[in-house]
Amino acid sequence: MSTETPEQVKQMEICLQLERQNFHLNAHFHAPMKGVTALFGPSGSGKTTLLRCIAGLEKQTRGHLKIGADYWQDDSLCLPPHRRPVGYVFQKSNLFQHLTVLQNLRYGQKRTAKTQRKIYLNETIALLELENILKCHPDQLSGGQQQRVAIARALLTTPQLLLMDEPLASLDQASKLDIIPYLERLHQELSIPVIYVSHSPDEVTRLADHLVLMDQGSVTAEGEINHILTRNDLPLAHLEEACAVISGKVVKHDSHYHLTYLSIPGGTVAVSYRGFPISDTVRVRILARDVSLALSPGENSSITNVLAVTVISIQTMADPAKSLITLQLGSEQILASITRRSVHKLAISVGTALYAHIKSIALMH
Amino acid sequence: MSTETPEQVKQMEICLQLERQNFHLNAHFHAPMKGVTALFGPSGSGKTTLLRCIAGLEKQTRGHLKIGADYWQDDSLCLPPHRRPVGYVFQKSNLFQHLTVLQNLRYGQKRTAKTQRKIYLNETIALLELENILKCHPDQLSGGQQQRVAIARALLTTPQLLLMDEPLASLDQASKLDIIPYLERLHQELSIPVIYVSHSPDEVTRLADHLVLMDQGSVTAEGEINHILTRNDLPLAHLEEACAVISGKVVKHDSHYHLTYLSIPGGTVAVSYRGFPISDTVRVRILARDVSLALSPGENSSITNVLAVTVISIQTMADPAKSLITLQLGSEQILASITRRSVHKLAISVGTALYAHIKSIALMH
Amino acid sequence: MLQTIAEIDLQPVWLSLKLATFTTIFILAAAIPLAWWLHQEGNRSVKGAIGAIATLPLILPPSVLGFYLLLLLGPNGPIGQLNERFDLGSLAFTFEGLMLASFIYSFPFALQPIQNAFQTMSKGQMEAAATLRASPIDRFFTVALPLARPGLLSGATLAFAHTIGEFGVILMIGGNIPGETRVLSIAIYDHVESMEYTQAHILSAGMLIFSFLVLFILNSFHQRRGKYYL
Amino acid sequence: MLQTIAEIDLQPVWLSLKLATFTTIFILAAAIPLAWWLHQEGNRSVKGAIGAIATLPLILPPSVLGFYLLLLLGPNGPIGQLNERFDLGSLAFTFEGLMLASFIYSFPFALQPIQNAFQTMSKGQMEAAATLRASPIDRFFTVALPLARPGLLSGATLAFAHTIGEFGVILMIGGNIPGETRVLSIAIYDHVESMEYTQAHILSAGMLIFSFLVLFILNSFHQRRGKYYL
Amino acid sequence: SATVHIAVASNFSNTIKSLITPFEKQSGNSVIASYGSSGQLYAQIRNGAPYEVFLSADQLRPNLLIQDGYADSSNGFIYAQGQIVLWSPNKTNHLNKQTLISERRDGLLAIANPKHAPYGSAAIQILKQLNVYQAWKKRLITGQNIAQTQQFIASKNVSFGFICYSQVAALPPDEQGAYWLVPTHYYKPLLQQLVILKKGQHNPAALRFIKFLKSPQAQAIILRHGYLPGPMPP
Ligand SMILES: Nc1ncnc2c1ncn2[C@@H]1O[C@H](COP(=O)(O)OP(=O)(O)OP(=O)(O)O)[C@@H](O)[C@H]1O
Ligand SMILES: Nc1ncnc2c1ncn2[C@@H]1O[C@H](COP(=O)(O)OP(=O)(O)OP(=O)(O)O)[C@@H](O)[C@H]1O
Ligand SMILES: [Mg+2]
Ligand SMILES: [Mg+2]
Repeated sequence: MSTETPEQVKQMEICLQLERQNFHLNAHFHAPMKGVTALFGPSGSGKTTLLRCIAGLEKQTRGHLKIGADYWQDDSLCLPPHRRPVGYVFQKSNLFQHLTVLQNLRYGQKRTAKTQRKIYLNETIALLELENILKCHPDQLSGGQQQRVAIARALLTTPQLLLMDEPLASLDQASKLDIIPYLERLHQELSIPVIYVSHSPDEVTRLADHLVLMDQGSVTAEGEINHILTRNDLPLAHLEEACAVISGKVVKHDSHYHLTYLSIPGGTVAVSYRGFPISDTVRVRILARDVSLALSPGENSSITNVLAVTVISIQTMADPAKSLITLQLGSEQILASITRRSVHKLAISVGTALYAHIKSIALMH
Repeated sequence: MSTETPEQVKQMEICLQLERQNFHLNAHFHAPMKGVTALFGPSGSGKTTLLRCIAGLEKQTRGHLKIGADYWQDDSLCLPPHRRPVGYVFQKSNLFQHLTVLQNLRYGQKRTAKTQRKIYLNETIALLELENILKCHPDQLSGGQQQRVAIARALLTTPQLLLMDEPLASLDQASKLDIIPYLERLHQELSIPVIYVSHSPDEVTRLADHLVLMDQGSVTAEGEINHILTRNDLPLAHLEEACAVISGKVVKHDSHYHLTYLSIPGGTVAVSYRGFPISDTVRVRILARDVSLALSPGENSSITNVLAVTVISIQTMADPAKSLITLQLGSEQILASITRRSVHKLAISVGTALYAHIKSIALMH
Repeated sequence: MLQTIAEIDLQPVWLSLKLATFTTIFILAAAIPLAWWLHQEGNRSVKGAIGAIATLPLILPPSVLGFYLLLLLGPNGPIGQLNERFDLGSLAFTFEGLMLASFIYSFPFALQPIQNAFQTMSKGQMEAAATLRASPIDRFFTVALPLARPGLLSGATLAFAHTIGEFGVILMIGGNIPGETRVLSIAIYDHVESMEYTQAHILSAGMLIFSFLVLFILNSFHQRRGKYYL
Repeated sequence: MLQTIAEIDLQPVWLSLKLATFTTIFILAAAIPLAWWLHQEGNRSVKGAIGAIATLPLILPPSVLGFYLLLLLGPNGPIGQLNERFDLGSLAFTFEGLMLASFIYSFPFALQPIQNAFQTMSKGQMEAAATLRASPIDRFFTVALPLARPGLLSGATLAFAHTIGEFGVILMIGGNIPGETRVLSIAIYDHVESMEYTQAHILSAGMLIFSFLVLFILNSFHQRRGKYYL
Repeated sequence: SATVHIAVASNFSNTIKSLITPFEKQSGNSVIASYGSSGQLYAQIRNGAPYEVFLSADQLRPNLLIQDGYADSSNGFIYAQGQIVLWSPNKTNHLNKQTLISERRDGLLAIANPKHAPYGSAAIQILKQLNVYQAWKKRLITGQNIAQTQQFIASKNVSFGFICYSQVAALPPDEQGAYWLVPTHYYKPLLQQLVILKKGQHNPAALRFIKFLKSPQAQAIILRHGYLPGPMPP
């Protein structure tokens, strides 16, 4: 028996290959066994295919796959899909047409040992607002309703690994905002790792701890989320939604203004109140477009969060009017996107010390 | 014959009812015969159903439907779907499984008189990046690829009304950014009106000229986009993506910094360069979260656009840390979302004159 | 043995193939529209009744069915009277009569699989075709039929094979006229009855081998991955 | 007339119903797994061949098929010899023999629609079931079968009806023994042969009416909106 | 009580039913009758059918069975002799040999299959005797057996044809139409033979049944159904 370091047990090792007529999947990466690993890549880059290989749905898959301490696939072994404790939310909902919504939900739950069930029917139904449609058949549901049923159905098996293929794509903003915190809670409280495919940078940065970028069947970059988000040689930093995700510690609550103060590397910031205990570690997202730069800390402005930063690099963006500035903030890096005119006007160059005025900081978890 | 004012001919009159077991659609509104009318509403509110009724796919539909000068449905008449010159992009792609991608694209094109074709095959294929998959069958495509084929197929009939049900939901950001300007161009150059369902406020505000909010089968509000976006009694103003959309006139280009200067009600702003002729009328979107308020115009900041505004109303938002400020900007209204703490700190109240520092303004068309 | 083979009359073989081919074509031509009509929305009970009637010929023993057909076609029967009025000549004991009989008897075997195929077809593609300007008849041919291909193949296979093997009805309505109504199944039966077992064996074996090959090819079509590429 | 009705022997009716019911059950029990197996990936040509063989009995004229079955099952045939060795008793001229013959003859009619049903089933739902912990056999029963319901219904209908109507094979292998192998189709045939037309008409009419009702009900099931609610 | 299982050529089925009733009444035995064509019954007997007595429509098959040891050679005898008629359901028709000679060229003539039905080959013999076979050859409609041939004619799809006299005799008088009972010298006698099969050899009921068939009472019934009694065995 091989002795495994706890480090290894806390990882999933994915090294899978699949040959298709016009497509070659070759995915090789490690991801932590907690939190959300987001797969990000253009249409047709193989994200769905990779999830299918992990779930065991592609018989031709080669390679090996180790989830935590368990081998799911290697040279000699290949668990069939029903023995892999995954919950799979498909890109197309794939609901059972011959069953009602409730029967769909119960399908996987019944097949999970009672002792292993940690996600409960009523709670899930309430959260995903399925009360009124429990007796409907899938062909009587709207697109978003179908997607919510599919999410609930996958969750009710209390999976040890959740595979989600654009689960929120056809949901309205309000539903998304309900479901995302629930998913966050799930992978925190039940420590169910999630592999999450999404085209929405917003969803990804909200949810993900680890990012895997794919292109044409291969992994082009992967790593801790802020590292990948702020690397200006990667496409994410050049999106309109470019952002940084950094950790902070809760230091104070202000119940009057409903604010929570966080200490982050490089200063203290205020965010909308969330009931985390003092000195909890949390993560905040800072969108590049929310960061403006100034030579002075400024006063008399509605901007609450002002932090001292140093310029690390300046890059032009896809939009030639804009520059992407990578800033050192304490031990972390954040991004700012400002006009080139402002870069000139403020004479910003590498090494310049500036004040970042951050219009809005989103607290995540 | 009834004499119609040109105003009426330029409108679509939609007044449709449909009874389903647990659902009652009652949609009544007018929309302009140009530009994009967005349908917005929670999951299950009847958006897809309404599109189906407009396309003539629900036989039980009652009511009347007049598109421009043509009656499609009234008491005595109901055009069958194939006689309604719509292009419908379904929520599920509904591609023909027995045909290749190219054959799918040609299906509708072949059935359109040559003289009416104004959207061309090669151009559409190039734009939607379908070159490499023309010979594939739909079941060999990724989700996003299927969706792009469906869009192309609907467009190639050169429809007189485009119905799009979350057409970009499973597309990556880059594809979206390619397709959205194309759609804008379509409805401008060919003046094809579009009815567009989307859950993405970003897409809606980018594309729409007219907004229809639906809930539980009924229209809860409708009107010109900025009017609906900035009404703080409607849900849109309370979203994280709350914004205003206002018109401006191109006044100057700055080729050095790649900026275009626009005169908008209340001042002049700079946006990323787009090659519009001087004195063209264009629209810009100002997100509430991009607007910060200050007592002074400020200097030494990367923020380029500073405008004088007056506070019209102050509302708390769903997030109690934040306030939604409606601002008068010349003859228009825009929104700002700032912390309640800042409202206090700056002593903002109705009537206060302030400076809006706008971090980013997006030019649309 | 070789001599026996040489002496075997092959005319019934061609006649059977011709009969089965024509019958299958006519059956498909009738079963496809009927199945489609049954599939459309409308009065359920009328459709249920018509569907049931189309299946009924299955239930009667073939030679009894043949007997009733004979009564129908005879000069006193309604069809016979019609024929007489229009001076069309009798159908009994003619190849056309055989086709009519085989048609009636093999029809249900084609109808059922085709009906199923339409029923399991997703509505979405038909709707998409409608919004792409295809008229009902156009989308029937360009979408519904191609999607129903496995069902059509099955229906045609069953109707063809069953017509080849059919015998009781044909015996009754055909009168065993060489070159006109003496089909293969009757020829084999005659050999068995006359204790000419060698000929019976040879014809049966030949028929089985030929049919096996045809069915094998059809089956491979049927199962080919990507069931939609003809 | 009334007296004739009263005199009609109803035993063949029950025998036919019993035969058709048992045969249909056995056919479904065999055709469903076979269709499933044929539907799975694997060696295409082996599967094509087996599918073709299962369809072959269609092609032979029933009484010829019956003749060969007789040769097989009779005391000189291989199966007969086997039976003799193990002292199982002969199958020919027994009800069990009829079941075997009907099984072989009606099998293809059930196989084809069921195979189609599996083929047109969307793969997605089976995959979803797999990720929801359902083993292959579990998802076969809980997903594939319910989704194949229209095909199963069709297959069962065709097999049942065809067994009721079958006659050539049964006459040959069954020997027209009252109470044992004289089923309804043979009884009607006998009446026709003996020129007892009244009895033949009555039995035929009764059979048609009964079958019509059964088929009508089945058809309504079949077509019901929401094809999935049994 | 004892039971005997008999296999009867279908053309004799009506007659045998009239015979079984008195036999069962007299002997207390019961009779199970299976009907089929002689060829079919023959094949079944060779393959283990449970029949004990075989009433064939010809002599060929019983003799083959005896030859191959499936039947007892000692008890067989000719139980009836068939008579062939030219029949038409149309009363006003006048049928005789002239009909066959002078009939217009497009009429059809129904006969049983001459290859294996004895009444079929008898019909051919008659046509040949009358020298009209070539003229009719193309217009012969062959029924698989004599019953089918009768149906062809009764349904008026064919105007007349050769069937068994017993079939006409079984019809109610007003449906008997017109017929020509063909003189026996036009064809080889249609001798219908029965044999006791191996399975019935030791069944007293079987012996009793064939004994009954030889009785004057049975012979009268057979005669009434349109058959001539067979030449009695010693
Ligand atoms: N069943 C199939 N047979 C053959 N090729 C396929 C099949 N499914 C997908 N492909 C091809 O494999 C590639 C990867 O597809 P995949 O569905 O994994 O993409 P994706 O990253 O999920 O894209 P999207 O974001 O559009 O869903 C594509 O080029 C697609 O055309
Ligand atoms: N085929 C159907 N039969 C019966 N009810 C249906 C059917 N399709 C939809 N419904 C019901 O009609 C209502 C409206 O559905 P619709 O699909 O129009 O919603 P939607 O606004 O498009 O939602 P989504 O954003 O989730 O796609 C829903 O309550 C749904 O359950
Ligand atoms: Mg995908
Ligand atoms: Mg919808």
